[in-house]
Amino acid sequence: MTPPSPTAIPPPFDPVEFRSRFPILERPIRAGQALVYLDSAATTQKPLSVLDTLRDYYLTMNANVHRGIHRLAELATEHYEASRQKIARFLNAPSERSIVFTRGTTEAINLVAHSWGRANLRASDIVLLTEMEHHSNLVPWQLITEATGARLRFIPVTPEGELDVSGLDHLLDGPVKLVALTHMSNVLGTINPVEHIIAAAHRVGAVVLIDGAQTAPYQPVDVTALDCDFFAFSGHKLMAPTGIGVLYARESLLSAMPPFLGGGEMISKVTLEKSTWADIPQKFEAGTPNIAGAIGLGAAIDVLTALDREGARRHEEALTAYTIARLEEIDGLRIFGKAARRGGAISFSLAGVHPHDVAHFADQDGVAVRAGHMCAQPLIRKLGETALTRASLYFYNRQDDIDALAASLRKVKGFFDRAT
Amino acid sequence: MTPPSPTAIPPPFDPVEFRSRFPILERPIRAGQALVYLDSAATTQKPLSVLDTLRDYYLTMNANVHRGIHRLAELATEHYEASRQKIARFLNAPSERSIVFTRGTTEAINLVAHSWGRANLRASDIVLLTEMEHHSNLVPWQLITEATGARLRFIPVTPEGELDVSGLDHLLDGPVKLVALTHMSNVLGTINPVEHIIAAAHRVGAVVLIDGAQTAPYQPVDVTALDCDFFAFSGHKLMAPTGIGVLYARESLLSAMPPFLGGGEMISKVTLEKSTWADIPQKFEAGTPNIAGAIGLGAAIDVLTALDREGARRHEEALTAYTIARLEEIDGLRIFGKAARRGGAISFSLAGVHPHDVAHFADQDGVAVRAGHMCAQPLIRKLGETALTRASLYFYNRQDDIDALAASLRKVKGFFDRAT
Amino acid sequence: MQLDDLYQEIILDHYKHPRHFANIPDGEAMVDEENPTCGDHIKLNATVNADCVASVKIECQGCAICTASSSMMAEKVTGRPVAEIRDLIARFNDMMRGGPELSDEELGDLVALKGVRNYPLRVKCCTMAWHALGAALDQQKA
Amino acid sequence: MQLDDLYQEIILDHYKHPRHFANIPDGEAMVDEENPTCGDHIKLNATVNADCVASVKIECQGCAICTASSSMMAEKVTGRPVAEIRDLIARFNDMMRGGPELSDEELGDLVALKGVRNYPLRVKCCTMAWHALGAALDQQKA
Ligand SMILES: Cc1ncc(COP(=O)(O)O)c(C=O)c1O
Ligand SMILES: Cc1ncc(COP(=O)(O)O)c(C=O)c1O
Repeated sequence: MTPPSPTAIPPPFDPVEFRSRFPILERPIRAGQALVYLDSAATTQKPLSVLDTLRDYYLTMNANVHRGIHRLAELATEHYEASRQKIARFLNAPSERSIVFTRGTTEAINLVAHSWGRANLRASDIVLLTEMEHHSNLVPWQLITEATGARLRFIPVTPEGELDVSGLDHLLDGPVKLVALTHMSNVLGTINPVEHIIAAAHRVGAVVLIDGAQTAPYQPVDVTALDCDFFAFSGHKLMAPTGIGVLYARESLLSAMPPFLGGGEMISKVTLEKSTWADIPQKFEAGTPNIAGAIGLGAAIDVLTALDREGARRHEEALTAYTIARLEEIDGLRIFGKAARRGGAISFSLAGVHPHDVAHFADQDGVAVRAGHMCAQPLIRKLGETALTRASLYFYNRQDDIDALAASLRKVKGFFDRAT
Repeated sequence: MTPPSPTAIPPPFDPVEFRSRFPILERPIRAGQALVYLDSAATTQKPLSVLDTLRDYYLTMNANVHRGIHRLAELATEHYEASRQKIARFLNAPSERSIVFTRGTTEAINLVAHSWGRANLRASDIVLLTEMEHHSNLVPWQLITEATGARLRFIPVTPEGELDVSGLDHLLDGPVKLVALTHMSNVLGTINPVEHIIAAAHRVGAVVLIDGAQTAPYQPVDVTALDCDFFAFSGHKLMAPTGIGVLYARESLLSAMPPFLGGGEMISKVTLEKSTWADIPQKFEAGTPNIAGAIGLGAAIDVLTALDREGARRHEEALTAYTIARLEEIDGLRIFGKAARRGGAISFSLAGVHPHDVAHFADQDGVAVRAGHMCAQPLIRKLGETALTRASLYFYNRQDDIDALAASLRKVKGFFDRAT
Repeated sequence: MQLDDLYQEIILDHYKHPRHFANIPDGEAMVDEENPTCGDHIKLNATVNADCVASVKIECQGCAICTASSSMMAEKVTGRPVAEIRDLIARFNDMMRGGPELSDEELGDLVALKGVRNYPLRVKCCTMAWHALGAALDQQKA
Repeated sequence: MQLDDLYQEIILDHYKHPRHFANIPDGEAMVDEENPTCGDHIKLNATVNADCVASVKIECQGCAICTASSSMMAEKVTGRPVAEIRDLIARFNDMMRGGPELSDEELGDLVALKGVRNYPLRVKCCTMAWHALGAALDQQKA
C-alpha cells in the first residue's frame, strides 16, 4: 500500500499488462467460455491490488476509526484519512476537508439535496437539470422540490444526444439556485460542456453540482479548474469496492450546510436536548463509515494515479471508435449518441430484436452487456424507445471483446430474422 | 458459501476453535507483542470465512445487482438477495420484504427518522427515548423533532445503570408517537426490558424502534416475538464487513412510508416531473448498494447460525463475570453498570488516572480498550464523569485477555500512584 | 448455445405474430404495468361474461418472452371459466418460480415457456402478463 | 514499555499539581472547548496587559498529557509578549503535527512534550490548550 510518488512519470499505458491485474477477466464465465465484460458503466471489475488492500485491512488493522487510542484504531484511522487525502489530490481539491465519504454517487447527491437543498431552496426557486440525467440526479431533486415548493427545469437533449445549450441563458433566467448535471451520460457516452455551463450558472449566482459517476473513472478531473461547487462519484465504477463513494463540496458551502444524518462521529457536544456539530467533513459522516471500502477506494485511486491516464483514456477512446465502427456494420443496428466528445458507453437498438433478447443471447456467448432503461427512463423515452442495449468499456477491454460482441449480435439478428 | 442447514444441531461452542478463525488475533500487534482485543463493542474482528466470501464475490461474480441479465449480474443478484433472506431468518422476520440494507445502525435509524418521522410526527407529538442512548439513537431524533416541532422525553437511568421504568405509564401519557431505545447499552452492558416497554408503548398506540447494535451480535433476536416495529443493527459489530447494516421494519409501516433517498433501483416509473416507487424493500435502497458488504454480512450470519449460540453467549457471560471480578480486585477501580441482565461491555474509572492514560498504557501492553464518552455523552455526564474506559468482549475472547487487561491496569495505577 | 429450449419456434411465432394484441389508449387500460428493472410495459383489458373470460386485449412493449407469454396466455384463457383461470395464474406463476410443474397436457402450448425457469432473470418477463391478468380479474370482482 | 519518553517526571508533576488552574464558572470562560473524540474539556481565560500575556487561568478535565500541556503552557506564556506567544503557539502546534522542531532552549520544560509526537492519537490532547489560548488571544484583539 505504499502510494506511488505523484511526481514519477508513469510508463506508457500497456493494455495487456493492465488487463492482467483483473483475475475475473481470465476466469471462464461458464465451463470453457471466456467472460467478455462490457458492462463497466454499471460497475467495473477490481484489480488484485484493491482486493489485497481490503484483505490486508481486515487481517492487520481492523478497528473503528476516530474513536480509539489503541494501535489498531490508530492504524485504521491513519489509513482511512490517508485515503481521503488521496482523493483530494485525485480531484485536485484544495483540501481534504471538502471530501465526504458516502455510499456512492446516489447518496452524495441526496446528501446535497437534503442538507443544502432544504436549507437553501424556497418556493418558486428553480433547480436546473438536463434531460439526460441518471435517476440518481433526478429523483432526489423531484423529492426536494416537492418538499420545498421549488421547481425543476431541464436543458434539452438534441437528436445527436448532446445538450442543447443554445437556450441556456433563457433557462438560467429567473431564481435558479442550483444547476445539477451529469458530466458524462451513462447512456449516450456524451461528455457535456460542463465548464461552459458552470461559468454561466455562476454568472447568475447558482451553485453547480456535477455528477461525475462516469467521468471520474475515465479522465482526470480537476474540481478546482472546473470551479464546480459539488462533485459526486462512486468508487465501484472506478475499480474500488462497492459501498463507497465521494462527495466533494466547496469548503465554504460544506461549512454552512446543516447536518444530514445524525449520530456518532458527526457531533461535538451532545446533551439530551441539543447537540453541536463536528467540523467538516466529519459533520457529514455519521456513524461507523465503510472503513475498508474507503481504504480500498484509496488503493483504486493509487492504481489510477500510477497510470499513464492519457494513454489509458486514448486506449478506451480508440476502442470506442472501433466498437462504433464494428456495430454500424450490422444491418438494422442503430447507435444512439453521436456526440463529438464522448466516453465508452455505447447504446443501440437492433431492428426486430428486443434489448432483453439481445442481452440474453449475448450472455449465452459470455458477453455481458446491459439492456433496459439504464436508470434514465426520461432520456430513453425522449429517444423514442422503451429500452436499449448498452455496451460499455473500461481500460481493461480489448478488440477481441468487441469482436465477440459483434459476432453475438449478428447471431441474434440472424436468429430473429430467420424466424418470420 | 453453502449456508448451513438451519435444522442441524450445532456442536457445543468451542471457544478455542472459534478463536482460531480470526487470524488477526494470532498476529503480533507490535514486534513480539500479542494483540489483546477488548474493543468489540466498537467493532468486531472478522473470521476468515467472511474475508473469503468477500474476495470470492469480487473474483467470481462482481456485477451490479437487479439491473442486468447477464450471468455475473444474475449471480450477484442471487447472492445479494439470498443474504437478505438469511437476515430475515436470523431475525425471525415474517418476510425478507421487511429487510432493508443500510450502511449500519446509524443510517437505519436516520432512515426511520427522515421517512417515518417526517410523515408521522406533528408539532407537540412526543418521541420517547432513554438517557442511555448512543448518539446514533439520539441525534437523529433531535434533528427530526426540531424540524417537525415534536418533543423529546427520556426514560431515566438508575444509579445501577438500569432503566427506571417505574414512571413508564406517566412517560407514555400524551401524544407519544414513537419509542426508540437501545436493546443493550454500549456503555453499561445493561440489557433493557424491551418486551415490557414495547407492550406498554403499543397499548398507547406508539410504534417502537429497537437499536439492536449490541444485541444482534450477542443473543438470538426474534423481531416477531419482540413485536417491535423497527429493529436496527450493524454488520461490522457481528463479524461482517464495514459499511453494511440492516433495518428491519414491519411490512405495513414500510409500505406506507415515503422514500428516503431517491435514485436508481428505488423507482418504478420515472418522468422528468414525477416518479413512482418500487415495491418494498427496494423503495428504500436507492443507488448501487454495498453488494459485497451485504453478501459478506450473509457469510457472518452463516457463522452465527451454525454456532451453538446459547453456548457462545454463556461463554461471553462467564467471561464478563470473570472480568468484573478481576477488575473489582483493583484498588480505586469502579465499574459503572450493575444490571442483573447484561452483556459484555464493561466500563470503569480508575481513581487518579484519566481514561486516556489508562487506554494508552493498556495499548502499550497490546491491550485494546476504548476511552472517552463512547458516543453517549449524556449518559456519561449523568454518571458524573466526563470519560470512562471500556473493555468489551466477544465470543473469541478468553480469560488470558482479561488477565492481560488486569495486569496492565495494575501497572498504570502503580505508575500514577507512585508519581505523587 | 443452449437457447433453443428458451426461444422455441412457437415462442418466436407468438413474438412475431402476437394474438389478442391491440392498441390501448393511455388511461383506458384496466391494468398498466411496468417492469422497473428493464422497462417492459404491459397494458391489459379483460372482460368477463357468465363467469368466463370473454375477451383479453393486450398492448405489450417487451421482449420475445414477455410478448409470447402475453399472447399465449390470451389464447389460452379466452372463453374459459374465471375460477379455473385464477387457479391457472397462481399455479403457473408458482411453477415459474420453482414450484410444482403443471402437466404438459394442462399447459398445452404454454409448455414452451417452461424453459424460462432456467433463466431466473427472465422469469419476470414471463410472468408479467399473468400478474396483469390477475389484477384485471380482481377488478371485475370488485 | 516505552512510556517513559511520554510520561516523564515533569509531565506527571504538572498533571498532579497543575499550575494556573482555577474553577471557571459556566459562561465565564472566554474559550470553552471539547474534544469530541474523547470528552476532554478545557475552559480558558487570558488577560493581556501592555501587549504581554498578563494571566492565564485554565480549567481542564483531561488526561495527563492534556493537563500537563495546559499547565506548562500557562507557566511558559505568562508575562511574555503576545506577539512572541502567538508565534510560539503556531510553531509548537506545527511541531506536534510533524513540522520543524523547536530548539530545546526555546522549549524549556516543554521539551518533555516532544515525545507525544510519537503517538498521533494523543497529539490533540497536547495541542488543545494551545488552540484555546490562541482563540482567547484572538478575542483580545477583536
Ligand atoms: C448501541 C449502539 N447504537 C448505535 C451504534 C451505531 O452503530 P454504527 O456506528 O455502526 O452505525 C452503536 C455502535 O457504535 C451502538 O453501540
Ligand atoms: C451518470 C450516473 N450517475 C449516477 C449513478 C449512480 O451511481 P451509484 O449507483 O453508484 O450511486 C450512475 C451509475 O449507476 C451513473 O452512471
